[in-house]
Amino acid sequence: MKVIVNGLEREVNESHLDGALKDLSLDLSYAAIALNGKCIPKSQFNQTKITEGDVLEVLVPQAGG
Amino acid sequence: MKVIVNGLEREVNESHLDGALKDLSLDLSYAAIALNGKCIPKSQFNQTKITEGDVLEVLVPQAGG
Amino acid sequence: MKVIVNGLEREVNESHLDGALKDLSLDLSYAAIALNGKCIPKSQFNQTKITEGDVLEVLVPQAGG
Amino acid sequence: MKVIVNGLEREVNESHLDGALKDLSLDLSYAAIALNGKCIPKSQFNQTKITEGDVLEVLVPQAGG
Amino acid sequence: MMWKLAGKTFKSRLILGTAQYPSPEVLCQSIRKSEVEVVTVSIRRQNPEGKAGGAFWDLLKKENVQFLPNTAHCRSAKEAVLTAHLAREIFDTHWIKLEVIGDEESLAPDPFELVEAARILCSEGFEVFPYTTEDVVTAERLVHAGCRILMPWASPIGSGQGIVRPESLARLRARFPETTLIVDAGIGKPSHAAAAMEMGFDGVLLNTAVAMASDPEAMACAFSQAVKAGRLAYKAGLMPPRASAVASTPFNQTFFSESRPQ
Amino acid sequence: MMWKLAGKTFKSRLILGTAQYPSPEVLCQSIRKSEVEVVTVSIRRQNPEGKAGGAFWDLLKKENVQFLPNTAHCRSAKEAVLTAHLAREIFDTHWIKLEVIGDEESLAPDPFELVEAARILCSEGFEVFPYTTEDVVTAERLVHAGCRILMPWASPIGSGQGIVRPESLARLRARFPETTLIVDAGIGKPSHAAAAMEMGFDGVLLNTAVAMASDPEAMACAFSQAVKAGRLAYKAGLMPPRASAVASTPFNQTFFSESRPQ
Amino acid sequence: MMWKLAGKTFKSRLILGTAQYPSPEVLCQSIRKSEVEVVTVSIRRQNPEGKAGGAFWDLLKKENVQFLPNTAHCRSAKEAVLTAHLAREIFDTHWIKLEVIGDEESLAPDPFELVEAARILCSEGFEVFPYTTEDVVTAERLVHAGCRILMPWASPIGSGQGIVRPESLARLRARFPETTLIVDAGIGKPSHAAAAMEMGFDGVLLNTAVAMASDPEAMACAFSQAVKAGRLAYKAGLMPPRASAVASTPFNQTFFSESRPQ
Amino acid sequence: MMWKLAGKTFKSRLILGTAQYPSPEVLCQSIRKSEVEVVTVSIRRQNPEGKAGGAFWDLLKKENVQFLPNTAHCRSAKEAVLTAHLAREIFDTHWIKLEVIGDEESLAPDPFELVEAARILCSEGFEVFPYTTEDVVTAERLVHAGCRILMPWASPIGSGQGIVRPESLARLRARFPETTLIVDAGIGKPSHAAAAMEMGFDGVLLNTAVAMASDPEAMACAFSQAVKAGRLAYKAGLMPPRASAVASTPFNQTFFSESRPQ
Repeated sequence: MKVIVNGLEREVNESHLDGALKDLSLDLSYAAIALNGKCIPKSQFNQTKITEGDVLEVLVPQAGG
Repeated sequence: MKVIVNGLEREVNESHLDGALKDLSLDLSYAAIALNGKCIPKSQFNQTKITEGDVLEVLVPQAGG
Repeated sequence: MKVIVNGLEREVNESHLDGALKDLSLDLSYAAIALNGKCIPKSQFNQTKITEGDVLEVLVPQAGG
Repeated sequence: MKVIVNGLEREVNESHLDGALKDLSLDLSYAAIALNGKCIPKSQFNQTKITEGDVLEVLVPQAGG
Repeated sequence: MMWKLAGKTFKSRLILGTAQYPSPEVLCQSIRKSEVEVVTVSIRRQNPEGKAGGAFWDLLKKENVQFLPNTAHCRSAKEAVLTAHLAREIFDTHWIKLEVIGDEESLAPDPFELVEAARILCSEGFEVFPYTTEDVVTAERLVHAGCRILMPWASPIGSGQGIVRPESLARLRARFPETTLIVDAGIGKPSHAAAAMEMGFDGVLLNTAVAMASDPEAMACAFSQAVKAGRLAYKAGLMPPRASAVASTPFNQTFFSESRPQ
Repeated sequence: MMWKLAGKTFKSRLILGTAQYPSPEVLCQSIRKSEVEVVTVSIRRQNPEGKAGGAFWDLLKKENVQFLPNTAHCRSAKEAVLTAHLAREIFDTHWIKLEVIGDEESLAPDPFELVEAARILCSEGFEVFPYTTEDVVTAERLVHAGCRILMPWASPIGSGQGIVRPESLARLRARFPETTLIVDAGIGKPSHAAAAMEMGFDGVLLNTAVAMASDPEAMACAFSQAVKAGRLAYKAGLMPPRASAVASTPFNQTFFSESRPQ
Repeated sequence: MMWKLAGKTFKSRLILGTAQYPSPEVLCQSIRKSEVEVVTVSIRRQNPEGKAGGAFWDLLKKENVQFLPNTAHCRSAKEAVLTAHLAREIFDTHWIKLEVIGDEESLAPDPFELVEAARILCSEGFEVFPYTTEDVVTAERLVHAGCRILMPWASPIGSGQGIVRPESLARLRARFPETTLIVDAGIGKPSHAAAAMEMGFDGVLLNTAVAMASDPEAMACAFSQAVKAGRLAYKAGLMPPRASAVASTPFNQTFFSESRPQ
Repeated sequence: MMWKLAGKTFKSRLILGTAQYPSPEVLCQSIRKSEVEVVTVSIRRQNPEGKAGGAFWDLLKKENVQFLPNTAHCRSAKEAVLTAHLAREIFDTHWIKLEVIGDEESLAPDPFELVEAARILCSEGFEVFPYTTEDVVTAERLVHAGCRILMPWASPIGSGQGIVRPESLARLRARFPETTLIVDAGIGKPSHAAAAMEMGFDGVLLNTAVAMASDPEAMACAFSQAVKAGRLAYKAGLMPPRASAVASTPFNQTFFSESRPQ
């Protein structure tokens, strides 16, 4: 199904977040995930369902003032 | 019955505001009345009921910055 | 003889200042004259001698702050 | 004879500065001397004459901003 | 040249407070002499002996000026809204100088309660003159709530310190070109009032600086002139300040110019 | 109310410079409209074609104002004294605005040459208006040299920065109560002029701020009004600024006063 | 001498931003040389090619400093709260520098959304470091919402103008003696940082002034020293400024004292 | 990194006055702790009982610092020259801090007598450290008289007001790049000292701000650190202040950037 990852449309065919992320082969060592505007702690990746059109944000550290 | 007028306890035996004000013999030429924290326009004096313990405020003009 | 008038070399053959100024056909209505760094009042034009190489300044009004 | 030392009249009977200073039994270790408004270097104490009414200033170190 | 303020037109851009004058007579004289057309007033409890407004009000009414009642000393939207309703009754005007104080020491406005009160009063048809800080965000919310007018402070009420943050007031002017901006609070001298007008502010409101002057009437005239001067200068196009000196008298033809490099 | 300046009396305390105007007509209009009675002028070499003062002078003479010639661009007492003599011939006045510039970049006065020139010119009967800094020692020497007038700068000539050191100018006013003090140089806005008058200065001299305005005539009037307002405020007794806020509207009787501690 | 900040103790009262450095190496050098122990960071979307934090993060982690993630560019409580949650995941800390911008031009905080976000985040156990103005009412609401720390601005972010309103910051310090106060935004020079500490502020947060210096490492050390100097001066009891001059060298015994009145 | 001052080299750019300390012990501690290498001293008449310098001098000599005697309270070139001669005898140095006071109230220098005294003392081989104003013309004359060093004031002696006219001091620095410039008088806080160094001044001289601190020793160290910080910042290239805000955290990749225009 189609989901938006960091503003780009991507194809994933996984029902849950953990699978989807692996599918997207993202390096999650220092990342945090938001699904449809809600932060999903790592511990809940496997219980979090993914549906068509979901909006995924993958955030990483950055310099800041 | 007892009502509070400008912070002072006063005795009035009128059921409505217009009577009560006359009873209190106040000069209302430039005054405005608040009953229990609500401003009562002159037009509604006669329909506004007065009950025991009501709080009446009689306001007049004052210099201001 | 040669004299410097407002920084420019001019030819005059008059021995005194009043003659020289006429010779130079200057409009002196609002002017003041300095000869060799000294202000010469109008009244002394006729007694003031002119010699070769003298430096004459002719000043007039100007806007000022 | 009478001399003024630091604003006070003192009696000395010496013709030269070195003698006068000893006479006044002053501790000159860190001092500088002015005679009649002129600074006298130590080396010239013995050649400097003293006369009646001379003004002597004896200055020493002081804290300063 | 006339000033369109909340749908009415006035000649004078000076609004005068009516508090702290030595007497009602001096107050009225000050108003007349300075040709002020709008004055601020307040409300208070009637004295026990039941007399109406006192000498103050009897005299002031005769000056036929526009009244701008205030909600001085209110510290919540609730108190301010009630005071506004009562003031509308007393002064028969929907104009209200909305003051909601958030800090007793500096008499700074409370942005949160102020915006809430403005929202309510604007919705009830009041013409709200909100006393506010120079904070742009608060200003935006007041305009969003329906205010056509903003009254940022120059410095704390009654302090007479003048405009302590010209650049902030200038930013407000630039950011709200369509809004009527009046400097209120802290003006202590006519030069402060002139400075506000030179920045393009539409008017100035002050009280203490006239009331506490040795000669309030004369001071009121001085302020009136200064406001006119500032407005005139604003329209006449002020020269921009320059970092360094620029001679005004032309140099070229001075007689000793040769002897020295230009 | 009249201003006694160097033995003459004037209504206006604004002295206007005549340089840098778009045209002599605009200059004369500005003088007339602002009711200025004293203007500064300068001298320059006659143009080679021998024409006298040019349009400028023909028009300006008709305004029958008091002329105050300056010694602009002079950098020594010698140059300034000669210029003063020539100016007295041309303008038939013993008034002289004594400028001796010590620094081309800031056009700051040269205290040393200025005092020397003042000494000479005062001894020759000139009424010397010395353009000086706010330095008290220099001021004392100028007064000692015979000056009845001092003209400290507000900020560099033509910079329009206004009064950058109010406390220094205030100290000069306090230290020379008998001397006529005029702020000259650096005034850029009417509010600056009003501020100088509020400090007790006797007058204000400016040129660039009017000449370089988009509408010089209107700006001249604005300055004239601001000078009047400042003077009026000075006489009317300004309120002293206060460190913190003081409410103007009385608090005692507001109806919610019980609910809150006084 | 140690600084108790949000339950932890630190030697340095300087908090350094990590943005805009010429390179991650220069950033890390600056941190090490200045002995800074707390740095601010931010979060962004992962680059498409899926690389984690980039060189920046790999190097910065090794400095074992306390991270203070910010919610830069958020303009609503909602955005700020989500960003805080994500930052807590990434940096494994409940510290959050809460920024809610209300005005793009001045990057001024939005008091309304800021207080709302602070309320939520404090209730969720975050240690909130709110970037705020010097407005006392907003400060009170932030403390009321649970903030133990306030971070008022000295002047606009990245402007380097220093403390433009010392009296307002001084009032904040006086009004919130129990609250940790850190000046954040607008510090451009070590003297600005020292001035903040002299006023009794607990710490200083800056980024641009070090990152944009020609030599960031040296500048970081200069700021570190200045913060120490300012703190030391605050503890050592600064002399109060005096209106007029007071000679330091004693006068009594100078030898020419007779000739002149004391 | 070392400071070449009048032919000698020093580590510290802080010069400390020795007056008004609670005791000579505290003075010496302050010197030692702050690693100051140059101190100012003065001369006075010997007490009648003929004792030399008193405890002050016995202790101070042991600190083996360079002495810079002053001519405090002198009001003419004549008095200053005599004092310099006597000081050279006492302190065995040709260094002299030349002070010629022209105004008792502000303790402002007398430019006229100062330049005269400088001319004489320079001709006699003294290393003259002239206490002067920020007036460029006076500075030029002092340099012309032979001074390699200038010591402009920040504000009146002992007032602790700091640098009231930064732009004037900055102009002096720009105009005399080859001259050693030391800010002397009016420094009240370490941030003032840091600010002077950030402007490129070579050193700072102060007395009251340390002597009158509750803990002079600690305050001396604070000043020493601030001077170092200011110098380091000057060398490290300060960021220029900017008129408006500039975000430090990069905006591009924040996750909500789509939803809002860049």
